[in-house]
Amino acid sequence: MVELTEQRIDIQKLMDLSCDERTGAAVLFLGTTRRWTGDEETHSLFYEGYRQMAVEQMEQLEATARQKWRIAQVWIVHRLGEVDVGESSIAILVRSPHRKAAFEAAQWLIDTIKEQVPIWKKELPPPSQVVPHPNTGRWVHPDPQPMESKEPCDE
Amino acid sequence: MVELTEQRIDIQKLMDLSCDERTGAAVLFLGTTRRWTGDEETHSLFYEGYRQMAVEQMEQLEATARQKWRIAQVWIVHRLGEVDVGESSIAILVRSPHRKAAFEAAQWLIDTIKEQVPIWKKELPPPSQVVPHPNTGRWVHPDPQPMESKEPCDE
Amino acid sequence: MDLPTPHATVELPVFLFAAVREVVGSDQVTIQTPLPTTASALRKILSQRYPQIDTWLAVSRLAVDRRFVADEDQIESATEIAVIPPVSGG
Amino acid sequence: MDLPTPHATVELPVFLFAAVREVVGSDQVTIQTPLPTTASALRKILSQRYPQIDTWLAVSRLAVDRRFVADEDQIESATEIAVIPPVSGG
Repeated sequence: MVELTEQRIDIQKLMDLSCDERTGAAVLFLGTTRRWTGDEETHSLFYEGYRQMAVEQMEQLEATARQKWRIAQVWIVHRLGEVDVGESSIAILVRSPHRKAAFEAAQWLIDTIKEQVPIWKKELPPPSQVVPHPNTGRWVHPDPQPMESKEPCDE
Repeated sequence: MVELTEQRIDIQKLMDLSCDERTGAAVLFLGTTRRWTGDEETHSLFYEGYRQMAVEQMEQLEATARQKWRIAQVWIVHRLGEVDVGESSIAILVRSPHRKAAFEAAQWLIDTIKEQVPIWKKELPPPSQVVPHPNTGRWVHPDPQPMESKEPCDE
Repeated sequence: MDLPTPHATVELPVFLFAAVREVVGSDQVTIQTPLPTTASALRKILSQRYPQIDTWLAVSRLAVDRRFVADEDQIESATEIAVIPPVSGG
Repeated sequence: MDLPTPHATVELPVFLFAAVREVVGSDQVTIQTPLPTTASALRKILSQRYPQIDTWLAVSRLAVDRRFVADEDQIESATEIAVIPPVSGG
């Protein structure tokens, strides 16, 4: 199950929807916007995606994970739009009969999503500093980095 | 943070309480009572603990995990008493600046808790089959197994 | 059937994202390209039309019909192209 | 001060859990032991008093004051003992 959403991710709902009487282990990964990275403050992030390709890529990654591990449920929810500090930009839930598969699959999924899925985040300046404008803020592009960039959030 | 509880584990509350503006990654592990293990049905489990030692052991494991990994928050909640099918017997939440540490610490914690913490589970028979009695049901003791035993739940 | 004949020239939409979108000032442009073609030939067309994204192109991947393509890949048919700068989701 | 003198005999509570508790029919028994002693000496006392738990003792660990002890460990002082059959929490 793959979803892009502009809404806050409801963890309890995700748990309830994915409930499965044959699984004994659940591993949930949440990537959350940090306020503080050392001394630098982040106010909010804005996520943009190539929506259809992002969904297709994540569905493909779910299919690959199901081939690699014995897992019963995979739920990947990624936020788009503005994500405030403290909110999760991504939730990955894997349920499996045995916990090792769930841990490995969840970690592989987030690692691979961060490399392969066409979604970009931008750090938005504090609201007081500037009048909002679509092109305001700084895009975060991990390696390779043709422009100065940093990684304000989860990893 | 270590807790033994007779109540259902409230995931959303656990998330809110552990919120931390310096962490970007959260890994939550849930061990859940399976109804079906192949064709065998489980109705509910009963957990008994050597309470004080269990808490001290888990606190010791949290301290060890904090030495081994750079992690900001560790929350371990274990149920005691009856746990129905579909409910979680344990929740382990690790928050860290970077996700690798959170994954590794959470997995190490559940692996080690399952070896080291004096808590025992027993499979309770279906309510229709027998009048409840404290000594009813079958204790689940993993290897070594002096009596016939099986592992009905998470791993 | 309206299949393109070999080396027919087609018009294709190119979707732009993030910093590339902002540099060009649009989330979609159109290029003309012969088909079949290669990913590196598409890069050249983009670079000639939009030299301001050269530094970005150098670090971006291309997607054809929502799949990443390598520079040497032969592209027989295409409905949409996208420039994928280094991603930062998750 | 009432510290036990070497080889003083003390009375200690032994906590029992899970199947061991059920076999003995009680969650706590009391044993008399000299101090200092060893974990394997404690096992022998338990085995003599409660031969019905022999098969369990063979696969159980002992805890002294809520810490696991190995058979060869010297035990200088103790307030509570516990028999820890194979655990199944988590």
